[in-house]
Formats: sequence, C-alpha cells, structure tokens
Amino acid sequence: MKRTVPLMIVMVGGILMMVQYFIPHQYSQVIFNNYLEWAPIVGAFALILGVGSLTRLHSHKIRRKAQNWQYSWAVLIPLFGMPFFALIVPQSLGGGSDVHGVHDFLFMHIQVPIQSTMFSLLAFYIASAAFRAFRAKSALATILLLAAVIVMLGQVPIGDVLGKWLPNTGLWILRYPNLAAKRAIMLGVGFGMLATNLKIIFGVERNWLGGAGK
Amino acid sequence: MRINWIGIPAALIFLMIPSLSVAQDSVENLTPTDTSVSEMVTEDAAAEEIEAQPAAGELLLEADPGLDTSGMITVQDKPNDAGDQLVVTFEPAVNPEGIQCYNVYRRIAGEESEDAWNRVKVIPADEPPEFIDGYDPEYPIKPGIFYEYRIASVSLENVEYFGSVYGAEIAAKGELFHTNKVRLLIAGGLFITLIFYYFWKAQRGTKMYLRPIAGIEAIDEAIGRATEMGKPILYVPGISTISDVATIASLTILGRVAKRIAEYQTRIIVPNMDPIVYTVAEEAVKQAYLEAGRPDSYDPDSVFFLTQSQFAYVAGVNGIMMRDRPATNFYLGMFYAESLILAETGSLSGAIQIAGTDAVTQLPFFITTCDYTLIGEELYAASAYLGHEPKQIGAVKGQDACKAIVMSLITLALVLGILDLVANTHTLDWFRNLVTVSIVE
Amino acid sequence: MYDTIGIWVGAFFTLAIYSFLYKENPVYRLAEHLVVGISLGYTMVLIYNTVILPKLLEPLFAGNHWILIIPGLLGLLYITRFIPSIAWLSRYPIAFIMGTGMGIGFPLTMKAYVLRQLEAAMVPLYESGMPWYEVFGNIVMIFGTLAALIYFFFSKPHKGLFFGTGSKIGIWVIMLGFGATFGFTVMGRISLLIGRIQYLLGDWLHIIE
Amino acid sequence: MSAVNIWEKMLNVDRRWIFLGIGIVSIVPFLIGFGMPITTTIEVEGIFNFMNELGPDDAIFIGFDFAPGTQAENMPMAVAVMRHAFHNHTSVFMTAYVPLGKGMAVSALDYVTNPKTEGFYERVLYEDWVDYREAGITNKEELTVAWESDGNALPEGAVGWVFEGRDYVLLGYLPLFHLVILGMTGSIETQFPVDYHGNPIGDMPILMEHKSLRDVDLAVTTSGSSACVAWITYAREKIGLPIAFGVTGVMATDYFPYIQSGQIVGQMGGLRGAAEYEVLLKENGITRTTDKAFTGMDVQSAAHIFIILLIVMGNIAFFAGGFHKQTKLKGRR
Repeated sequence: MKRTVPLMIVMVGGILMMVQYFIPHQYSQVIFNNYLEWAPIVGAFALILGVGSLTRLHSHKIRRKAQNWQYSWAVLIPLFGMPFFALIVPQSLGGGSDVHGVHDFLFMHIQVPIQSTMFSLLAFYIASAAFRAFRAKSALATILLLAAVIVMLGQVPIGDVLGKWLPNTGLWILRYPNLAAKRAIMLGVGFGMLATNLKIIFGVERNWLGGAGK
Repeated sequence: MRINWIGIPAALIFLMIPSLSVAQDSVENLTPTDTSVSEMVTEDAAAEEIEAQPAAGELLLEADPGLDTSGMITVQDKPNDAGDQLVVTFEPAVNPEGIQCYNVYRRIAGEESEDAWNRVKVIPADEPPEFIDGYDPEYPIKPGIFYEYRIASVSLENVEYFGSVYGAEIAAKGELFHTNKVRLLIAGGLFITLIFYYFWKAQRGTKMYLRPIAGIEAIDEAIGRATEMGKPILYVPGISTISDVATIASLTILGRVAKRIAEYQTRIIVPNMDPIVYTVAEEAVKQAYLEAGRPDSYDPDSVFFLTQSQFAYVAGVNGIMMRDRPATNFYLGMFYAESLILAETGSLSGAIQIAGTDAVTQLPFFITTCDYTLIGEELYAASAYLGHEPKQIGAVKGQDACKAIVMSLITLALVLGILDLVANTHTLDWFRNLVTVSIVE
Repeated sequence: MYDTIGIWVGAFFTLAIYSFLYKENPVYRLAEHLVVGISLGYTMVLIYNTVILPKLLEPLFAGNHWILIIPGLLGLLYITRFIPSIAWLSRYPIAFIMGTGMGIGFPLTMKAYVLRQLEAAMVPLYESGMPWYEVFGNIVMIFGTLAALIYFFFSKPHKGLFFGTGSKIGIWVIMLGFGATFGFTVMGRISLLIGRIQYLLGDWLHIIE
Repeated sequence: MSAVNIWEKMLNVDRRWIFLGIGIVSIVPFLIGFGMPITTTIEVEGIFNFMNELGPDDAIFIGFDFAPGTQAENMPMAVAVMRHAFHNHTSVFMTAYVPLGKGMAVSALDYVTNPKTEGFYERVLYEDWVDYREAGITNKEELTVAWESDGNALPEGAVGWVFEGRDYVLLGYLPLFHLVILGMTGSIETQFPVDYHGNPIGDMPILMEHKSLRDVDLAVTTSGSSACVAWITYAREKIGLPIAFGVTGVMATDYFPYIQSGQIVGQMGGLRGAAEYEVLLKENGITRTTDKAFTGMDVQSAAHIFIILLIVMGNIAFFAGGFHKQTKLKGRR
C-alpha cells in the first residue's frame, strides 16, 4: 500500500496519457479533458503543505527567539492577512471607480514593485558577471568573450555607427553556431527527459517516493 | 518482483502499437464511402421553396431585385478528430454581384422550428467556399448526430437571401488513431525499445563504461570545504514542479549530497519554490540522514518551503545567502531568469558554486559565474552516476545510442544534400519529410 | 490619494531592494520577509479564486458534478503529511501528478525536442541565390550540431580523433553559443532597469514624463 | 604600491563600483538625451506600413499581453501603435491576456491622453457624448465637427479627439484568454458583454461596425511571454487575421520563423523595435517627437559601452598584471 499503490498509479496514469495522445476519438478526449479538470484541483491542495512549512519555520523562529526572529512576523502577518482581507473582509480603501482593498494594495504596491525590482537587479549583475568572467584566460574563454562582445555591440545604435558588419556578424553567430549549440543540447536533453519519463512510469526511478532507490 | 514490473507494461505498450495500427486500418476500411463527396448530400426539395425567401424580420426593400444564392452544400467528416468537426463545402453563387458574404446556418436534422437554425460561420464572398465546422464553442458538433445546413447570401445592405436546405448524409465521428502522428509513434516505439534493451542488458550485469564528469567529483570536494569552514551548504533544487525532469534529477543528487553532509555533520539549507518538490526533498534529506546513521542530527527546519512567486523566492534565497553565508551553493534543476541573480549573489558571498540545468537560455550565466556547471544532459547523467543503479547506467547508454542514431541521420541528410547539389536530385526533401511532424495537429 | 500613497510605498520598497546592492540591511530584510509572506498569501487567494472555488466547490454545490469528489479527496490526501503515521498517503496525489505528467510529456518531448530539432538540422548546404555567409553558416550549423552531440556522448572517453577532436570542437561551438546568448540578453536586462528608473523618476518624482 | 598591486586591485574591484556605474549610465541619458540615430529594420517597417494603410473604417486589436515586469519594453510598443491608430482614426480594441495586463492598458491609454505628454489626444468618455450618439452621429468626422461646434475646443498641445466607444474600447482581461480569442472570432460581444468600465459594448458604434475578429484588420500583441503565440494559433490559423508581434528582446530571435513563414506581418523586438517604430512615426510626420523607447536606447548604448569597457579594462589588467602566466585559481572549465 505504501509503495506499490503509488507506483501503480504512476504507471497506469503515465501509460494512459501517453496512449491517449495518439487517439483523437471522443472517449480519449473525455479522459484528457477530465484530466485537465482534475490536475489543477489535485495540485491546488499541495499549497497547504507549503503554507504549513513556512508557518512552522517562522513560528519556530519566533518561539526560539532565533536571530532576526522579529522579521518572522513580517512573513506571518501578511501571509494570513492576504486571504483574510481578500476573502473574509474585502475592505475597500476607497478612491477611484474600482474597489481598492487592502489585498490589492499589498499586491500592487508592495509585491509587484519588489518583484520588478528584484528582476531588474539582473542589469547590475550581468555587468559584474561580464567583468569577472570575460577574461581571455584560455582559448575557450576568449571565444566566449568575443562572441558576447560582438553580439552586444551589434544590438545597440552605436554598433550601427561602427559599421554594418558588426550587427551582421552578431546575427550570424546567433543564427548559426548558437543554434547548433542549442540544438545539440536540446537533443541531448530531450533524450534524457524521455528516458526519465520512462524510468518513472515503469518504476525504475523511485526516489521521488522518498528514500533513494529502495 | 521488479522484473514483472517492467515486463507487464512493456508488453502492454508493444501490444498497443499493433492494435492501434489495426484500429487505424479498420478506420480506413470504413472511410471510403465517407470521402466520396457527391453521394452524401440530399436535397431537401420541400424546404427549398420556403427558404428561398428572405428571412422573416429583415426589412426587405421593394426595389431590391434579390441576390443569387449558393448551390449545393457537401459535408464530409474531418479525419483525426474527436467527432466534433465537419468539413463543409458549397458551390458559391453563379452570379456573385452584390453579395457581401455568406452566412452559414446549421440545425439538427429533423428539427422543424426556425429558431433551431444557428449561424455557425460567416464567409466573405471573396474567400474559398469551404470551412471546418465545429470550432465555435457556442455551437459544438456532437458525434453521431446528423445536421442540416443552409446558406444565405448577404447583400451589402445586410439583407439575407436563403438558399436551399441540405441534409448531411454522414455524421461526425471520432477516429481511433491520429494518422498524422505515425512518425511520432514510430520514433517513440524505437526509443522505448532501445531503452528497455539497455535496461535488460544492465540487469544481466553487463559492465558498461561511462566517462567521468568533472562536476561530480567537485561535489564531494565542495562538501568537504564547507565542513572545514564550519559553514552551511545551500541546495536549491530549481524552481520548477516535480513533473519537470530536471527537478527529479536534482532530487536524486540531493539525496546523495545530503547523505555526505549527514556523515560530515554539516548543516544543509534547502529552500523550495514548489510545495510538492518541498515534500519530496524533505523525504530525501530525512532518508539520507537515516541511511547515514544519524537520524538525530536531522533538523526539520533545514528543508522548507519559501513561496511560489519567482522573484519573491529569489529575494528570500538572497537574504539567506547573505545572512547565513553558506560555503557551498548548489543550483541544480530547472532555472529561469533568476539564475544570474542567485549565482552572482552567491559569488559575492564568497561561496563555491556548483550549478546544473537543462535550461538552454540560463546555462551561459551559470557557466560564467559558477565554479562547475553541469550542461544540459550532464545533469541527468550525474544523477544516474550517483544513483549507482545498473538500470540508470543502462538508460544513459540507451540515450547515447539514440544520439548516435540522430547523428547518423543528420550525416545522411548532409550526404543527400551534397548529392542533390551534384546530381541535381531532390532526395533531401524526401528524406527530411520522413521526420517532419506537423506543428498544428 | 490612494494612488499617491501607493506610489510612495512602491518607491520605498524599490529602494529597499536596491539597497541590497550595497549591503544586506534591515530594510532589505523587511522587504524580503514581507514579499515572501504577501506573495504566498496572494497565491493562496489566487488558487482559491481560480481553482478551488470555480472548478471544485461551485460545481460540487451545483450538485451535478459528484465525480469531482475524487480529485478533491486525492488533493486532501496531501494533508496527511502533517500526521506522521499516515503520511505515506500523501504519495498518492504525488503519484497521480507525476505519472500523468510524465505520460503527457513523453510524446510532446519527442516532438519538440527530438523530431523537430532533427528536421531543422537537415538543411541543404547550398541553394541557388544563397550568399556565401549563409552557406558557410549552414556548414557550421551541421558540423557544429554533430560536434556538440559528440561532447554529450557518455559512453566513450573524449580521446582519439573522432571523440577527442569532435568533443573539443563541440565545446567550442557550445561556448560560442553561450557567449552570444549572454551578449544578446544584456539588452533585455538593461530594459528591466530602465523600467524601474522610469517608475522612480517619472511616476514617483515626476522628474521625467 | 607596486604596479602589480594596481592591476590586482583593478581585477578585484569592489563590485559595488560596477553597480554604481550601471546606475549612473542608466539615469544620465534620461536627463540629457544623446539621440543616437537608429536605423529601422524590415520587421518593424512591415507593421508600420500595414498600419499606415488602415483608415477610419478599419479596426485593430492591441493585446496588452504583458505584466509590469516587462513594461519598459512592451509599453512603448503599444503606445506607439496606439498613437498611429489614433492619428489615422483607426478604431482600437484593447485586451489583456494576463490579469495585470488590464492595468497596463489603462496606463497606456492614460499616457497617450495625458496633457503632460507631448502630442496627446484629448479623451472624451463614453457617457460624455451620449447625446450625439442618441442623435445618430457616430461617423468619426461628423462627430468631431458636431462636438466642436458645440463649443468644445481642443486643449493646447492636443493633436486630436478620441471618443470612447468610437475610437477605442477597453475590453480588459478574461481568464483562459486563448479561448476568448477563439470566441471572439465568432462574436466579440459574447465574450465581453461590457467593457472595463461596465458600459455595455453592444451599443457602441465601434462594435456595431466590427462585430467579430473577422471584421478586424490587424491584431498587435505586445507580449512578455509566449502568450503572443495564442493569437497565431487561435486567430491567424482559424480566420486568417493578420497579426503583428511586439515581444521582448530576449524572445525576439525565437519568433523570426513566424516572419519568414508569413504568419505575422512584422515584429518589434525589445526596446529597439519600439524605438524603431517611434522613429518611423516621427519620420512620417505622425508624431512630432520620439518617445520613451528612443530615450531608452540611449541608455542601452551607454550601458553596453560601459559593460564592454569593463571587459576591456579587466583584460588589460589581467594581461598587464601578468595573471595570464599564473595557473588557474579555480577549476573552472
């Protein structure tokens, strides 16, 4: 019951979905459509585990007064505040034609700016990564460096000023050698994925059950 | 027990392939009558006289001489569908003057009322008189039901002039095999055969050579370094779901890493972005401590879930890196744009970093910022190496065999291409067509 | 008023994140913890509003979709993780997601990662009217793909003329591609920063419009 | 201090100086624009020429299929296309593929109709011109004449009127948007009975003339994800609606095949694509000035040069300091 049934579910589910792909018949479509309806429902409940884990971690910190424990309140209060304000007390803050609740405010004016800003850190990091990594230490590193610099220059107006060959060379690298590399990696990855699919469906790879291989 | 496991489904799959092709044959045997166009339409003569009048309710101008209407409507079943589509063709009006477009109406055969007609398609006058019915989600076609069609010519003033009613002699039906997917089926079958052959070979105990991968040896070194420094180890299992193959490979490696960590008595931190991955990672680490004989030193707070939003997760992991200062960071699994933020912050905190992903777009950033990077398939291979199971090694061998096949196909195409150039033939197009799969199904 | 406060709060947290570039500090720490809590809370609401309510509860209470009890119960099994003695039951829903996911993935991976890539790699070297750099590009592409595939061969050591030289050329091609991708991505990343600067200088401070 | 030390210091420069440098080169061009000339490409010209052929009887869709994260790249594209349409009196439908895209559509419209914007359009809300509508004045030219003859004057700096429900309608976001596109091929009204502000769209003149996607001439999807492909799959392939892409720079190369196969009329790739459209608008006299994307390209130039300078300096220090003779410190590939 503990291991055999899950392995059985995996095998039956896997083979069923694999085979239905080739069958356009309405009964096969019914199976597929049902799956499309069911999968999000099953998956949705997993979030409870996540909420449980985060709550446990931070309540432990608060209880133990671990380092920086005060910040744990900054996690726990909005974590439960968001559903509270969205579902139980959809309190409006007023203003404008749309309803502006606390929930919307926290999302639009804290989460969205922070996420966009985190994303934009990449602009700084890509510069410092380029500075440290692109040194002509070896032939391979030189290739990496040259390709990056040519493509970078080809992207911006200043490249046009320097000469049409720059953007053209950049585009050529992107379209041919770059594509060859990507294609080879994708083919390799593809076979790896297919093999893993089979290994899981047929119970060769079981470590997702917890405990390696036993 | 395990041999049976493999045997049953394998046999099932192989049985399925011939049975599918038999099913396909039977479909083909049925279809000839379906595809012959002319026989399947009857003219509903009785209805014609009434329907030729403009529809009730439309304002008909006295001066309007009326428009020519379309001719015969033919209905065919659409192949490779779930019995929810019909191919409808009609003869356009002989005199197209003044016709803006055609409105196509459909109702279930046998229904008498005017209200039963649904407009399912509008075809501009200058477009080919053919369409596939059944795309409109409001008026779906059901398998096994016979429908009637009629077409109105629409004047520039939006007045409709109806043609005759035609009943389809066939109903839509679903097919048992998608004929456009034969190549996919053959390729899939070939792959499965090869992999199972190597599983079987591995199980018989055949010794198989695999070349070393640099990143794997680095893993042990990196754990050792963290132990010496007395600092924790950070393990990020990617930010994708459990159904992602890279995540599964990462979790296998996590089991191995955690075991070594348990032996060395170092601390591990595993923040997760997917709740299911979190549970599996927790199990893997717990099991590793058990296997290392130190279940007591397992800290339940070491594996935890952070959040499901990409950049909120990154913010959290960045904070951990700068506060706990891990000596070694592992980034193994599926990554998106956050790869560089993680790896740069990690290198800023002075950690040794080992990365591995199959995300082609993120590999350049790991290569430039991490000390070791497992490129694409190397990640899967690493998990197979560390799993120490013969079948895992067999799978890698099977993948290699497939790559060899692909390489020889590309080489053959190259040769044929040169042949085409020299001898002015067209062999490459023919050969390429063998592996072409359609984008739209 | 609402919008003004919103912009100020947003600007504060934007600067809080940027302060991390200088040093990890209490303000960043606050922003980090808040966004973890808020984003997870937001996801909970989102999942409830887009999945649990419309796809499970509403059809169930409408009374004609009793079959949905099965995925509902399967999902509830996750919660057994909190009860150690029956925690193994949580493997059932994982197995469901896992098995079906793998099954769906198989033909799609075969199509997207293998057959379509294979087809795209079979290009004619020369067709009439092709400029020289395209012909050269095609040669580089075909041989580059082959060489990079040799690099990913695990069965043979990277030695000898075929595997040794082949894998060496392979890694060169791969590095060329990585360099190009890196250079190509810079522009998009700078654009993200431009977006934030427009927010700070425009929406917040009104220096630029 | 020996010479080697200087090079070593340069190689191990505190990263915060690099961060500061990037910050400076990204802000300065906003304050003093350089105006680097931008040459246009056929991909963007394809969209521009297609748009330029459209007139008052035609309609386009602008899909705000991006979230705030890629706003800097996608927003100028949508704004440029919207200005072009307003200039030619082509009707505009605005939709969103992602939930936050609806807010993006509102911002874009606010920007184009904001008196602070150079060359803005004066917006007339749907409820403000109800009398004219009821009097049967829905033709664009007649409406403008009637509106102005009643004493409404175009404010200073504005280049034209836009009437809600006549020149544009904001439809907004619906879940499972690919199915919404499919549904709109039959009828727009069944998918969006009311617009973003709750006005019933069935009464709007824009909808009476353009009832379904079949009556629409072009859909421009500005997208930061693969959402743009849904317009191809569900609108282009099903009813042959011409599609134009506005995608982020990172995605641009992935979609070149769609141009080659003729599935899209053109593509704006990243900030550069948007800047090219702005240049085309200016060159053809449709706008007087270029806009945010063009300024953004100055930032791009500055930042790219800064990064390349960093790389060059790193290499000079590396070789001048003699580090290339030393064995590698780390076992990196």
